[in-house]
Amino acid sequence: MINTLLIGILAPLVLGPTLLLISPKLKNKLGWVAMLIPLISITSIVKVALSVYSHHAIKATTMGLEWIPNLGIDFSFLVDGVSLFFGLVVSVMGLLVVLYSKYYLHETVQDNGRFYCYLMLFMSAMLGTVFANNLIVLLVFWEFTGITSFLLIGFSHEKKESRTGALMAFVTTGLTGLLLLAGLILLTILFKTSDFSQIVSLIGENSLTTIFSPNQIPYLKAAMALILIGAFGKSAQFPFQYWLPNAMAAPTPVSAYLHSAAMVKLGIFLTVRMYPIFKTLSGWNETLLWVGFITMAIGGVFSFLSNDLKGILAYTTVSQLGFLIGFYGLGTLGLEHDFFQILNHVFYKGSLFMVAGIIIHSIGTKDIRKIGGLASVMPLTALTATIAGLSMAGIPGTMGFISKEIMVSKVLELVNVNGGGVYWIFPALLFISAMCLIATSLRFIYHCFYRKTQDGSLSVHKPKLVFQLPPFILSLGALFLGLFPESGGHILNQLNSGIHHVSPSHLAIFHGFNEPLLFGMSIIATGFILFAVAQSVNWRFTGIHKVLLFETHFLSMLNGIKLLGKQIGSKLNVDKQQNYLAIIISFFVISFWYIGFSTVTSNILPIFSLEYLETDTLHFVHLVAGSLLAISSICIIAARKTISKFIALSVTGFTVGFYFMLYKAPDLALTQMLIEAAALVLVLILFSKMPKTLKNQTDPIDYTSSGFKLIISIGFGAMMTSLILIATLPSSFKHMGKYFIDNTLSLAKGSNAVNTILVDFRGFDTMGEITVLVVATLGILGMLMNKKKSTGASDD
Amino acid sequence: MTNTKSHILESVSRLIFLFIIIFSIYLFLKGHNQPGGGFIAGIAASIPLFLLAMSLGVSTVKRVLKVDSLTLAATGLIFAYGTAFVPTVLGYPFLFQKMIHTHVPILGELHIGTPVLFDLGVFMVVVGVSTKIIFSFLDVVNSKEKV
Amino acid sequence: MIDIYSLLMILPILGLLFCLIRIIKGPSVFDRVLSLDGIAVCIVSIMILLSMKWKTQLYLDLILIFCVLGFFSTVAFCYYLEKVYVSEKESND
Amino acid sequence: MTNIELFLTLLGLTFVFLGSLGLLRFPDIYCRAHALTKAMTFGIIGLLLAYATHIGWDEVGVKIIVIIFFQFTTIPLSGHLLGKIAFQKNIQRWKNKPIDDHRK
Repeated sequence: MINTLLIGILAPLVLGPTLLLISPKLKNKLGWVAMLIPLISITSIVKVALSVYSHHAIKATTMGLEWIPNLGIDFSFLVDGVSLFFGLVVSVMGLLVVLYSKYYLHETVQDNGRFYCYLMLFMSAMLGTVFANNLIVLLVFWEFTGITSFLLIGFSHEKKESRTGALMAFVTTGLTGLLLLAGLILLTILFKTSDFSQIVSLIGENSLTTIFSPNQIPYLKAAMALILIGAFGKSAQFPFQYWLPNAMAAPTPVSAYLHSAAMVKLGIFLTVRMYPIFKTLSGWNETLLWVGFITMAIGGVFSFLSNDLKGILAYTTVSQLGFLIGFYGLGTLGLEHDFFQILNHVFYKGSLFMVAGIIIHSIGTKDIRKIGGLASVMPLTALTATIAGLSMAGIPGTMGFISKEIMVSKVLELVNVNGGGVYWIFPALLFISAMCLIATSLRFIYHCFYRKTQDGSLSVHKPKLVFQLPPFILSLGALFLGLFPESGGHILNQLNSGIHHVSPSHLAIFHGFNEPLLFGMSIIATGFILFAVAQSVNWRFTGIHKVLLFETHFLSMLNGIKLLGKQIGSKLNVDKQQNYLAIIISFFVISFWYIGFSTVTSNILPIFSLEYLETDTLHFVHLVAGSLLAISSICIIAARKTISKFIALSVTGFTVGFYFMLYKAPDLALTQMLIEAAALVLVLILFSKMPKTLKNQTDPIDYTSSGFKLIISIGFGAMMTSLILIATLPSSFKHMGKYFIDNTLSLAKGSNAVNTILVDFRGFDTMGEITVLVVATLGILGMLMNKKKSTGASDD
Repeated sequence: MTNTKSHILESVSRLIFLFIIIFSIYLFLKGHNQPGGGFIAGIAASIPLFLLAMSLGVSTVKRVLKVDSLTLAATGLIFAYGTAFVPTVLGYPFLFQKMIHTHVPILGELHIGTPVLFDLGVFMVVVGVSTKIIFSFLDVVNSKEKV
Repeated sequence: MIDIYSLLMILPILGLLFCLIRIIKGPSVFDRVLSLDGIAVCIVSIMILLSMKWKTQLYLDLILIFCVLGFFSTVAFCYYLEKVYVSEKESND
Repeated sequence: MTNIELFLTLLGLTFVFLGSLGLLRFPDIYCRAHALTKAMTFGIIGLLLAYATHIGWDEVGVKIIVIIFFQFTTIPLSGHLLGKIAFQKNIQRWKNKPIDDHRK
């Protein structure tokens, strides 16, 4: 079964780029070919679902391949109600979006091959995240969605705001993704396994406090917090909700897919996934409740205030996501019909985005105040918009009403369970956001379609019928499930029966006269009144004040970091090359002595005892060589002319080569001597060209002042000597050489251990080294090439 | 400043060029058992090239070398990567060194192995790299008047 | 500890000493280059004595490379001096 | 330590020593060049021959011949090169006449 699932998940990943290759050939027919890929995924997911589905319940099965065995990470996937639901939503929506974008991106857009490729990559990333069982695999795909969403949002990269939108989305989701990684790793450490299903089976029914000792609970809380931040970042919850409206710069099919059905749902998916683990941990429900309901309120109010067509939809999405996260906050009262809520949002938000796309496609402007009277031009879209709009508003007869109904009853239940008090805030927030939602959806329907055209200048061309089909299908789904909820509810309950262990209550349009119905009706009434009031004042007050928008703070933070970088940079870079060398060496010296004294003093001391130096094998020639070395290195400093310095330098080279011979290391001596000669040649050639006096540029600190050089050189010398002495300490390190010398003959069949190491044991390093050598030469040639070109112009 | 060329230097460098190259190949071949090896032989081979370049000028050495030294380095890389990846194709682990003990008619018992190929790659890379760098610097130095 | 070879080593060591003195005193740069070659030869002679003492052939290649490199660095220095050297007399007039 | 070996090593070493002594004592660059390079070559060749007899000709003979060949060609050449360039850069030759006690 694993390979059908793998096909489903990885088919878009593999076939996506091929679309890129074949796009120039079949110009606008690429859409049809692109539609095949989501079909493959759908069929494979359905096949896997059927294989897993037995006697009315989805049996959670894991399947996987070996990936990194010694870290215990394997490429394993979990197929259960949650992943199947999300997988199907993602792939079906993918199919509809590809069909829709086939007409949206008419053939003038030459790089629609690129668009489809990114879309497919995104789809495979989503499927991978949704089905992932291993936490690390989950994160890998999670970040992959981040990257592909960056590519998709910034698709029309010539426009400035799409670039900033893409950047903002990427930075936010990326950073929160990092926190998520930290959380997941913490979880893996605590549970000593990175396999999700094992963790769940480990916990079983008992609460976390019983499994873990009290001092581990804070770590669990930290892991929970980090994972939640990751989820909130992805689903644009309260502190991070600024990136979603800015991501509207993406082409509309992308926002229809990413920002209604797929990417923003990842946060919710993660909450559902982590629910069995953290549900008994205190603080889980409260955070979800608070963050969810606050986001809902903010989203509702902001959507009421904004004018841009897609902006309105973006803020309604933010509020709806808050609604869903908040609903999970009520988890203690049993997870019922959560999939019903999510499906509701997918249907109406997807169709609304596509409707907006059609409007923009045919008129060209986004500002709602300029649009009007489109009903006559595109009646089908007008109908779709009304149904979807009403479902968003939650008017009876649509799916939205039922999900609101469930939410209201749950919130009221929560209130009297916890005995009022602070808990009254949640119904209040729900009331405000629902009211604003109703007003905005009515405005959206009325302004765009049924009022007379505002300014006649806009040329309206009639969209093709097939173009209006996908949103119509979605809104039909919303209407159908709204009128006959029980049929859909039955299937959905099987999906989530695996995890939630709660027998869901009966879904129906009408639950009889009770408090939730009254509350719902009052919301709808106030919504209509708000709409009428706003209509009378002709929506002049709209427009959100700059300080409320979080994105302004985000952008100013980014610029702040850039400025900081400039200042630090200007301090550090110096003009004279020697100073760079001085900085590097002084860094080594300082860091060595700091580390040396703080940690290693204990076993540094035997160096100075010197008793372990084998003095018996010392021959007086060693002393001669040592003194020669000392004298010639003093000559290097003492000599005035550079040429004499070189001569003294090569004398030291010869003596060091001699030293290696004294200690019976012919290979080393050979290498030392040859490198010495080659380096000498290079330096002499260069120096014969070097201008006599280097122009001394001004620098913040004059690194080459003799005092400074003195200190660094003494420090460096002392560092080197102590390093060597530490290395030759008999006790300090286990000698690795013994291993090589012992079996150089047996394994590598060569008695010269030095060479066998180079070529055989550590062949991989040598391969790396020679590649570095060649790359370095290319670098040098590069410098020389443009030096030759530039000397013609400026003879510096 | 008379740019007198020392004829003795030219003739001597021409003479010992061959001997040092032979010596470096000798160093290369015995590398596995006695001191030597690809890297050392590489530089030992590039020393006479430098000598020729300094005495007879870079153009003559380029003529002697016939092939551009960077391509030499590139072939060296191919050799090294070849010996690394070919075993994986044949089913052995990555970088697997095979020893062959054959009896060659003239030379008698021959113990040759894939490390020699790898070493040859290293040898070529080192020669190619050092000569390329030194020659390009020599070109820059000789081509322009004093800065 | 003193056997014939270590006794004989005194001579090249003295030679080394003289070359060192010449490097320090050496009026012109050429003397220094010359003494560099001298040092190389003295070191080679010590090496030969040592490998005689240890009775190994291991260091023969090293001796050869030392000679070649001694010569090579002298050639490199001459190449450099030919291009750059300005004797004090010319420089101060 | 057969005495032929001893004789050769002593010969070689004295020449190496004399070469460096010449380097120290001679007045100008040209004499020093001659002293050093010529004497040292002969010294090294003597030493190498002694080494060959010590280790045994059959084992090490060929290599020694090659090394001697190299020594023979390269070391005097460095002397020549230096002399030539010193002359080019017209380093002053040693002017004053040799000391002659009788003449005075």
